[in-house]
Amino acid sequence: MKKIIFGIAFIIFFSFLIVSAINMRQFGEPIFSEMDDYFIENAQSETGANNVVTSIVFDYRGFDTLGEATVLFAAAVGIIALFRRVTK
Amino acid sequence: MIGNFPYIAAIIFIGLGIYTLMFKKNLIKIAIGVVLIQNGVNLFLITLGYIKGAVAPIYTYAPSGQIMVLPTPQALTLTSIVIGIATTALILSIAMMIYKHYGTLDTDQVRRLRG
Amino acid sequence: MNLSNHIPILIIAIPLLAAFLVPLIGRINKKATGILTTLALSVSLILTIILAVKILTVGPQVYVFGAQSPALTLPSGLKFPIRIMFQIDAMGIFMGLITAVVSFSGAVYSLTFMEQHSGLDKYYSLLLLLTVGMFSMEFTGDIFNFFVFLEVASIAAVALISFRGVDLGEPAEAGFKYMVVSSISALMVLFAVGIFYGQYDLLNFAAIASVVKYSQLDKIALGLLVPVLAMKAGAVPMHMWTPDAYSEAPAPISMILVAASQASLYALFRVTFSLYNITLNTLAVGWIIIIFGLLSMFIGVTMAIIQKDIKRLMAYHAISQTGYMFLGVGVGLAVLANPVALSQYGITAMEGGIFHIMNHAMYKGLLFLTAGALFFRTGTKDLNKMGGLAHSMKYTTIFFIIGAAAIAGLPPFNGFASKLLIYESVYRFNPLLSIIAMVVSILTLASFVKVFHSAFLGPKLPQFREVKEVPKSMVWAMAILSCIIIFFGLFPDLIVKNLVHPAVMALIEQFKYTGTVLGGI
Amino acid sequence: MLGLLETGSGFWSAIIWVIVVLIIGGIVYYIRNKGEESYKKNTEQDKPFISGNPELSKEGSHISANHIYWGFTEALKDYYTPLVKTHTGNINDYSSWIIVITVIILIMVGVNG
Amino acid sequence: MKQMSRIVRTVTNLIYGFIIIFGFYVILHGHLTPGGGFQGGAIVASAFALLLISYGALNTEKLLKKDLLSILESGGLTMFIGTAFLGLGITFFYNFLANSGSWFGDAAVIGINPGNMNTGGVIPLMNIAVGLEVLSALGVIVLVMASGAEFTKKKENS
Repeated sequence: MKKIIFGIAFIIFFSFLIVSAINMRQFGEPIFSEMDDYFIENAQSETGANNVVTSIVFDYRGFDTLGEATVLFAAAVGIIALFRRVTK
Repeated sequence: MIGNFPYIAAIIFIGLGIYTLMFKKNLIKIAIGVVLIQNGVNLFLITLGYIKGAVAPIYTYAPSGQIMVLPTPQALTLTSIVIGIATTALILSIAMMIYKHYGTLDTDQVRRLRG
Repeated sequence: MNLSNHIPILIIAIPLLAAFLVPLIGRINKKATGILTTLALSVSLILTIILAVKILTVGPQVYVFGAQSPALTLPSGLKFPIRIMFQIDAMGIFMGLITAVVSFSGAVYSLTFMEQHSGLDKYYSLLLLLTVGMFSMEFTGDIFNFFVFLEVASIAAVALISFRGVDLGEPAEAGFKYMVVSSISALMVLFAVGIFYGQYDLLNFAAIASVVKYSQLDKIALGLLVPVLAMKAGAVPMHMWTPDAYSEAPAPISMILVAASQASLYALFRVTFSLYNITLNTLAVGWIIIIFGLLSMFIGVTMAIIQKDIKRLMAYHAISQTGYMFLGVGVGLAVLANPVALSQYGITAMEGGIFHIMNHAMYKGLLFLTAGALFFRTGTKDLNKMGGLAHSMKYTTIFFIIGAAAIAGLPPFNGFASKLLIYESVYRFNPLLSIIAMVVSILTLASFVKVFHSAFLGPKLPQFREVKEVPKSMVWAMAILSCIIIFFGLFPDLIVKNLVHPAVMALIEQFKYTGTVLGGI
Repeated sequence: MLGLLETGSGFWSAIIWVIVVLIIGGIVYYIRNKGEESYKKNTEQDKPFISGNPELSKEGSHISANHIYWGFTEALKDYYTPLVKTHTGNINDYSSWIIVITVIILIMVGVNG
Repeated sequence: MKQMSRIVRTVTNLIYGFIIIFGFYVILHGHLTPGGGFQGGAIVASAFALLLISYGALNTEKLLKKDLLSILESGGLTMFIGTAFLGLGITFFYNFLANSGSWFGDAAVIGINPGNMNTGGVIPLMNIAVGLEVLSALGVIVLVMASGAEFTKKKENS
């Protein structure tokens, strides 16, 4: 009984996601791209890096990168704490 | 419609992951489901950045006179991939701990906390 | 360089730097880690208070990372921001104050509570990371950055919940469950980010809010964001992870997890009020949130009455108190499109809900700390095994009475003030809701009478002969929260007028939120 | 006045409440003092009168948490039994409930949103 | 886990140094070519994983010290956030070295160019810091999980 309800819910959820994929703009033809055009034009002159992706990762969105490094650090610390030797 | 097939492929990844989370009874399989959802969402993000016939947004020895794909989704996907690695590692090690203490990975037995 | 412009980032960066340094220092001296943690959190608490004064007097603050100047949101000739920015208005700093106070007292409490555990440097590092994640979730103005720090908070919280998983099974199980549900929520948030990016090529809350059209895709994004954020806040029927996580975590972490779930609640309000304001069908979404509130209140409290584990009982009460916030703010959202009703009772209801967030963080934190004190001395969380502890733990008893009276809404404590605001305003929206809320409050009192009787009253049991009062730092941590509770209870008007009302206005007036970034006010 | 909270349709002031409680407490204390004078401590006047039965030991008289509100839970049994059964600590159910609620909200928002 | 056959170990001895060198190349050229701190760090960590599966956890722990790796991890992150702090004269994460003429301060040739190592401002520094952090974090994760597996197995046998 419960399984049937969950199955129906899953199917409806999946169809909603498919609807979102169909309503999304055409693949490969972005409508708005001001932000990315700005990056592609000015990244070299502002940050001096040839690799636009790296200049976004470390300069324009540097705080995200800090958070991402923090996530990795948190996971490593958590795993070390999880497998620590217990010395009461 | 058919032009949006890449999005639908990403959505199918997400759906498979959700199905695994809902109906699979093994903790390792549940971790695999989480990874599937992550890959689907990353695929969705990276697909949003593509432009037909464009090259990678890197100026070093780039082919001249070509437009470049949108760089932001690549940065976002890089971030979320690393986050996914961290999440997966933590889930798997906690599953190892559960196996050490419970001696099983079946979700029907790993439910001492209920009620 | 003028540091006063950099306060918003210093609040985040100082605990973050301390979190990176704590494992190094732990190799030299174990004791120093706790001291360093407390120091860093006290610094960020002071900076948060300074920033709060600045925001409530001057206005919303913006901090752009890596720009020419901290307030330069729009580079030359652009109509939208391109860099990550912190955008802190009255609502954000309201949540920031809660986070700062709760995490500081949690660190003080941990100084002696966690003494006999191993791996303390990891514990303090994760505690700081959890605090940093909550702060950034509340301050950020960038939707992808919100996702990143949601994950930071989730992973730190999971590692802390399963911290005792080395020698016990249940903490690992609770950590696994919390990890799975929080990954689902974070990934759904990321999918919504993808939807917004694909439509508008924007990642900034305010910029999206200025162009959002409530198309089919926006509806799907809303329908993905609301339930997952409500789930992180512990709304019934997606609340099952809450008792597991809260009851298995160490007591200070349970207290901080309450604040972490409220950060997700804040994000839910931010999405509904600031992202799509009146573009969405406010009545439908408002009723969704109200129904969440009713279910959470009633099922939470009725499940709490039959619990045997003291921390599980308090966790179910956390769910039922979250229901009050959903109710108050949901009523405000339901009448958002109707200025008359909004000015008559909508704003009051939202004031009650928002004020209840802070009250709940304070007294539920205090109650979790008292439960931790009982566990610290008796070594059990089972109410059947306790009894007669009031003879030997005087301070803890007093603090527990204060917390229980506050959560049950007894005057003159702070719970009464916010619940009164909710009752009177919700009654004018729909009398039935208000009556249910009062019944839930009565049941809350009943279940805490049960806890008080079975844990504190009664004769001094033989197995607790040598039980004595908990050490100083734990008493101090509990005393801080009790003083805040009593102050809020005696002078609720100060808080409502100076903190809560600006926060509510910051939620309602969307044009100010967007105008802070895009100009135009 | 300080401590006066306007609630839209009335006001609430904890200060006044505390003052009133103090006044009433004083009155109660006064009345209590006018009570029976012939009471003496540590006499049989202290002993509870349980219809002649001997007073049972203190440890035995402690009621543990299981027995509190037994009648309440017993009366609401047909409400509690399914509710507790719903709380299976099974992680599949946790994620499935999230999906179910997400679907309901998507339908509500999509239909009349 | 047990150590694998002689063939695998010989091939590992041959190539894992090259993998590590390639990882550091990817880290250092992050601002010019595809890649960066995260990718390069992941490549180096994959070399550690290769060592692990071919030699077994207990032997690998003799080569790679967990304490050293975790110190490296904290150090890399501290260097990263410190580089961000140095920009605090203007704003947090301000790229104060770009086009300044000092280290990594050359202005990049606008448009398509062969690339100059000495550009990018703080980006190369952050690449190095993040690279150190990622390689040590992933290495620690892999090592600790492997030794934890040994630990749990011992638990079952006893």
